[in-house]
Amino acid sequence: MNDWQYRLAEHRGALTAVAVFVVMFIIYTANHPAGLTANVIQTAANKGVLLAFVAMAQTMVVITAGIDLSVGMIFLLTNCLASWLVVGSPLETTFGIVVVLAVGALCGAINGAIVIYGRLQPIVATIATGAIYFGLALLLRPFPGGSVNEGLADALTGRIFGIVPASLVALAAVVVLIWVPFSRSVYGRAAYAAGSSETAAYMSGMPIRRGKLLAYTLSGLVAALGGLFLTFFTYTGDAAFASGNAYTLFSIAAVVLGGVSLFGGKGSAIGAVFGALAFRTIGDLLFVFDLDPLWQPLFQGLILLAAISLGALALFRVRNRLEWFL
Amino acid sequence: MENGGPLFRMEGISKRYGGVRALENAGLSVRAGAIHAVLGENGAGKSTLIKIMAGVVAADDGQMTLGGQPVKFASPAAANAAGIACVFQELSLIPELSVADNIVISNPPTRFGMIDRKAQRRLAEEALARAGAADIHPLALVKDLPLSRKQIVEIAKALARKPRILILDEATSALTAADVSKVFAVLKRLRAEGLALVYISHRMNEIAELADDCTVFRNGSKVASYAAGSKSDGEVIEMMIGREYHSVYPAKPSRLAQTAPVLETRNLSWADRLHDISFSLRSGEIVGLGGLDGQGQRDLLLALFGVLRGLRGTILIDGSPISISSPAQARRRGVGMALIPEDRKTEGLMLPMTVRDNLSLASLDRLTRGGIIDSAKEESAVNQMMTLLAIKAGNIDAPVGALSGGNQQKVVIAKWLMRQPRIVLLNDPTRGIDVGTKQEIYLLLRRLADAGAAILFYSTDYAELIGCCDRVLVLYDGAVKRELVGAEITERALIASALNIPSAEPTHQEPAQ
Amino acid sequence: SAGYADPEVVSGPAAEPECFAPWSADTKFFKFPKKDGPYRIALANGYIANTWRIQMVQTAKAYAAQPDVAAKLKEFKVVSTGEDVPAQISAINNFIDSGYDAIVVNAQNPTAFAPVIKRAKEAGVVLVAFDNILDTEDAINVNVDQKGLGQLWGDWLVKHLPDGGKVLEVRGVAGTSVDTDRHDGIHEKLKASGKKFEVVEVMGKWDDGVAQKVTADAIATSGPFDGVTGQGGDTGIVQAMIDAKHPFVPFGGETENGFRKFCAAHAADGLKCSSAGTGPAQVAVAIKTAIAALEGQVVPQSVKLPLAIVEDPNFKEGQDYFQSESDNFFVGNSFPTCGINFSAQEIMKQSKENQ
Amino acid sequence: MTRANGRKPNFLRKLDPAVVTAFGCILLLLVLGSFYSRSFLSPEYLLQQLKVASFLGIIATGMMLVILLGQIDLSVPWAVATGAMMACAAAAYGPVGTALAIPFGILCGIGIGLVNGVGVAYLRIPSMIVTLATNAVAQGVMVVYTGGFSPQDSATAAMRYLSTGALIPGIPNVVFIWALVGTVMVFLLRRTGFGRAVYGIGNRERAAYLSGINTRRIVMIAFAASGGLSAFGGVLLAGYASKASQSMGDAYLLPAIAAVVLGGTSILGGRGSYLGTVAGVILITLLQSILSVTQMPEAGRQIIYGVVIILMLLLYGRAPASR
Ligand SMILES: Nc1ncnc2c1ncn2[C@@H]1O[C@H](COP(=O)(O)OP(=O)(O)OP(=O)(O)O)[C@@H](O)[C@H]1O
Ligand SMILES: Nc1ncnc2c1ncn2[C@@H]1O[C@H](COP(=O)(O)OP(=O)(O)OP(=O)(O)O)[C@@H](O)[C@H]1O
Ligand SMILES: [Mg+2]
Ligand SMILES: [Mg+2]
Repeated sequence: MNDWQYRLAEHRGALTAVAVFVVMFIIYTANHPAGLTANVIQTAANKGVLLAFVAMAQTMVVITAGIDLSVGMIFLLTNCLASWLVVGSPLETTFGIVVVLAVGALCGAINGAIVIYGRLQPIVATIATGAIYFGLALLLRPFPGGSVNEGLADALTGRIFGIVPASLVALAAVVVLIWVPFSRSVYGRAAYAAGSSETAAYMSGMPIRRGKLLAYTLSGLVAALGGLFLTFFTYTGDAAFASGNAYTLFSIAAVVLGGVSLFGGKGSAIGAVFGALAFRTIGDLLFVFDLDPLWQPLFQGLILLAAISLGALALFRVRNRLEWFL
Repeated sequence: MENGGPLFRMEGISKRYGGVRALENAGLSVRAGAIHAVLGENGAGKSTLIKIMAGVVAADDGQMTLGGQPVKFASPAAANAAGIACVFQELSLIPELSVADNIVISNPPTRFGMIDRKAQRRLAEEALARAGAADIHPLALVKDLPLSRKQIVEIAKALARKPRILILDEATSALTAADVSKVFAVLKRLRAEGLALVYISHRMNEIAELADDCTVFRNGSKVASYAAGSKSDGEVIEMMIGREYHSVYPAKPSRLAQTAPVLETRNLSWADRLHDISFSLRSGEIVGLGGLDGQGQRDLLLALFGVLRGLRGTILIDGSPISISSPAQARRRGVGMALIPEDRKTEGLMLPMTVRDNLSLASLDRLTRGGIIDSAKEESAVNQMMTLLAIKAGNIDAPVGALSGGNQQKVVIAKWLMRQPRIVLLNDPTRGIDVGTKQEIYLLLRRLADAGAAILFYSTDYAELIGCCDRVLVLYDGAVKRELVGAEITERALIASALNIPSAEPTHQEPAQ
Repeated sequence: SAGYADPEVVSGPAAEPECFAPWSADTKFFKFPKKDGPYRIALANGYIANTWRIQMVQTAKAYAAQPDVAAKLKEFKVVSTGEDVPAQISAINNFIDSGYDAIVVNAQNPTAFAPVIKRAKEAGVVLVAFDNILDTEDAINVNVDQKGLGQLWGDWLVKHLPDGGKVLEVRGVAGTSVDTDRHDGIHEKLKASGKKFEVVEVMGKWDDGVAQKVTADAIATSGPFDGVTGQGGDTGIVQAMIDAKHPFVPFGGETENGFRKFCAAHAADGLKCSSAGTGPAQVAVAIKTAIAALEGQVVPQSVKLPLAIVEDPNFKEGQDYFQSESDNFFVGNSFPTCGINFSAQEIMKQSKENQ
Repeated sequence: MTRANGRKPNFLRKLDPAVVTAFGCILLLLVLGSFYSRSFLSPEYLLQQLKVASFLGIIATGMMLVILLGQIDLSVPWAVATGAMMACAAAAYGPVGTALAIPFGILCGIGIGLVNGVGVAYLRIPSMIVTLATNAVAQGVMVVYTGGFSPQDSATAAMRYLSTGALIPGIPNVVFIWALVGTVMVFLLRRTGFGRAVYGIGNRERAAYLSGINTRRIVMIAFAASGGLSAFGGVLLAGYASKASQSMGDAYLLPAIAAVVLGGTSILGGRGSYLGTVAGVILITLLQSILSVTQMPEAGRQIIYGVVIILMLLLYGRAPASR
């Protein structure tokens, strides 16, 4: 094998996610009554970007072989907080954004600290912190309301040069400014290594605790970016339990569709972003196929089942049955 | 560099694991420019000692000095920083990362806070070249490499740290002679460059070739330190095991009964790894698989055991063709196959489960009636096996992970013997096992054969093949290149055929078809 | 599809004043520019997986299929987007982009739709919200008086507990405006009575199972109670009372068929009920309003739906409740003033024939 | 040699400190609760909690089986609802339907579990995502079914009897059912080859496979059992509420996971005892109940719920230190 084959193999998961997304999106726009217009893309982008942020947050934890079942609640909590703080003059708005992001990062760091220093299993630890974050969100917004700096919100959910959805640009910026430096840093590598084999990473003298803590913290930060965008998109804060849970579960689906291994150590946030966009497109397909409303949830479920089963095709290439077991 | 005085010294080191005393007032002193061999039975405390040295484990008691200064390592990273690099017995590679990532892992080159991939690649290539493994692609994922290659990468990784003290804990256990000699060349060069090396191995010939100083451990304490060559192998072994020691290998039967083959393969091929393998295996004989590591020996064992898909050719049991598509089928009545797998920690045992649970796992079908375990039957079967193989465990309900490596390996073997298999496949079963235990295993194999079992035995250790086997099939590139019988099995013949070069000694025997 | 002017704000009364009743005296009236039919109308539903919503979607389909309504419709499309608000917003955006004339929405969140309301307005699309309505003056709301409902139940308890007493209040889903409004309504009336009421609150999530469990807990730890009010999951609440052998007491609750069956059966034992609410059929009123608006008729910005109220001792089998139908079925599907009158059987029959 | 140890009764030898602490926490909760109201210690309240806990207990039993394998089952919500709805629906088909209602409901759950099992064991898809997808599919099927067929959704007399009846006065039948399910589970885990295989696979599936265990079949059976038990929980819940409804399973997913883990079962598989799960179930049920009757805003309840779980886990649920 030469270099590019290794590189291709490294990114196979993400590339598959891109391909799945592109195919679905083409089917969607080809059948959309309005066709491929800037509006249609903007609508899809705004919806997709929210899940993309949450999925990116989930990815950071998943690569450490963890799972964050509180990510949807951090998303809600920061949304509720933003609906109080991200208003007013540019200075106040900026301050609000900083506080919201800091709170998100803090939530992530708390998860990380409990998992790393408390040595609790991530899945239960985050079920519990999820309840706490939801409680806080509910304190902030006992019922939906609040407001946001609408100028900023419109700018970030609108279009640049009338064509490019601003939210996509923001997403790309976050990938470039947060994900790429993280994944290429020593700590990012420690997070990957800890996910792949924690003992080996420890014996190799890697800074696994700091790497994992950073991963959890950045995960909270990115979830908060999602919460911020939710506020921009809806102009309000809403502590909706069901919606927080839905985002958590969707983020897991997106991460898997994006080729990130739930066993840790493998995959990238870029794959997860496309996984999220693909997952969202499943929902969009409802528009273009004239389905009986009662059949829609079943249709969505079946497409999801089919999409994840695609991964099983690789099974037929396995010649050594031991490879089934990791 | 301090001349004469020890570079690193540890004294009065004690370490307990719960009730288990791993080290008691142990010590070691290593000097620059020398290779220090540490010997001892399984569980003697060698690994624990070097783990303390490398900052992986904290000692309960004792002092360490480096270049005369007292030191304490809070973590492997701290030991690294002090110039101590370690190749651990349980590999410390990250499976999902590439070879290059792994090699520079503890101190990657960075630019603007991000890892500089070009520089990393360069460093990795250098380190691989130094370890004599320039053929390993730096972008390959570690998990895709065979164990022997992983060990080399592990060595390259240690080298890339430019250590002052390099520790190798059974670092060559999975390597074949060819690889070992490459590694030895590297180690000798490092010694010449003034490094201090600590070398742990159960292979006496390696120690004879490399060591300048030796220290023997038994039961967690130092028994003796001496200059290499000042004691005979016999003396050393007696120090290690604390009793008298006789020839390692049991006598082979002079003449094998020509019974019908129990297992036969015809033109067995798989993917591009196995090519037209045909051989037969009779009851009562021990047939070795030789050759360089990675020439398809493991694949052959797995193929016979029903693990590989898409197998071509025929497998015959007692003369009739049979299809085996899972270990469950391989072990069933009428076939009676058993496989002692390569890696006991991931393929042979459930470390946290008890000795009892592990031992009965392969025989659950026989120990249950209507799905319910017959406890009395289980307990007697388990105790019988513990006695038969002299497994040292506090209690049959102790977790198997708390046994020493050698005893763990015995558990893996015992678990299959419980089924009284007719065909036993062994995948390098003595790797990292001390001489005493090895000897017990050799005896056991011969006893099994005498009792009518047919044994197919892969080993990376030529001496073992020579000592134990009635016949040896030498594999090269997935095909049987040569069959050596009886007196033909010599180190020279093995190496020559392993390298697929025409043997210096002509044989009358046709190579296996 | 763009190019429509804003609705003209006119003075009342509305086209069918009986049906399109204004929310309050200062409610504005809209007159949209008349548009030629037949129309393309979409229903943007959120969550679907409960009986209320399923029944609602079935009713919407049934209404759209009625001959006189069908004649006015070129297309009627329903999409359910789940619990996720942004997905519902995007659905509405997509309907706007696809040129639908009117969009009927059961909003997952009353305040989150400001941007999309703006877009609908710009595109000249008529937006009608019902059930969970929108916090805006720019869309038409078909409104249930949630607080009024709470007041009704509060009054009922005050009337039946002349000396005050201990009341169990089983609330809905925390953080929703419906829950808050109903809760406020109840407490307003209890407080206004001047009598001494002690209220034990638990969250029943409008779900029979949850409500039953928390009621059982409340009875075991804080009971017995002199009166009960439940926002939903009322069948479960009564079931818990029966299980705990709690005496039957006055009850202000919703319109589930199961609840009404209990009320009818145990009225004599003290289960004096006020059962009120608006069933899923309000979707039909919303569609009717949308069509009226498209036809250029005057409609109020905020339509006040009549509550379907049945109080003890007026529970009649076959009219107020249906002994053989599902407990989960929501009764109160007729809005006679709007000419909308679905009986339980009709909705069920419609759906069976559909298969 | 302490072979004699092997003779000690299993439950004594395997008594896990985590389980003991979990039971300690239960007592502590009750004592704290009794400061709020004396009735927290009343037999009626305790029996009532045991009854409510039984539903979670039965569902958590299936979850534990799956977690012991190192997997997870996120399809609980709609497996519960499907079991309940299908059992009630069956009752519409005459006396035969009524008689077969309970097994039919359970069978539907087993069907969902089988899909999960095939996905996990044979297609090697991570359980977290297969079960998420089957949950969505089950929801879809139930929506179609409810809307299209307007099924009967009231529980049969037998279902009601199982949940609310009391064969022995004072003690609800459902508690006995949980005890029965629990006993079978303990027997299965401790005394059968299946149980050994479950622990073996949970520790290292590769080694179990090479030992000749048909690991895929065991995994599939475990998922089927989990689906079946969820559905059975749903059937009983329908009996408790006298009817089935779509959302009845939502409240059981996270508590089931939390209960199993609070009971000392490792989420990574291969380690845990059923007694622990019993403790975990009771803990979660009590905590939810105490929080629901204390008059505090929902936000406060959520926060306390989360904090208490974290504290309890920190008390005894920590992984061993690495060095
Ligand atoms: N983590 C541990 N927990 C409990 N006991 C341990 C642990 N590590 C080592 N021991 C005990 O310490 C003793 C020494 O172990 P050590 O690994 O140092 O032996 P060793 O000489 O390396 O053996 P081998 O030749 O098999 O590698 C063993 O008997 C073992 O029982
Ligand atoms: N986590 C642990 N808990 C208990 N005992 C342990 C642990 N880790 C190691 N040991 C003990 O340490 C001893 C040796 O451990 P180690 O892992 O070094 O064995 P090993 O070096 O693999 O053995 P071998 O050299 O035979 O391969 C064993 O006796 C084992 O019981
Ligand atoms: Mg060792
Ligand atoms: Mg060792």
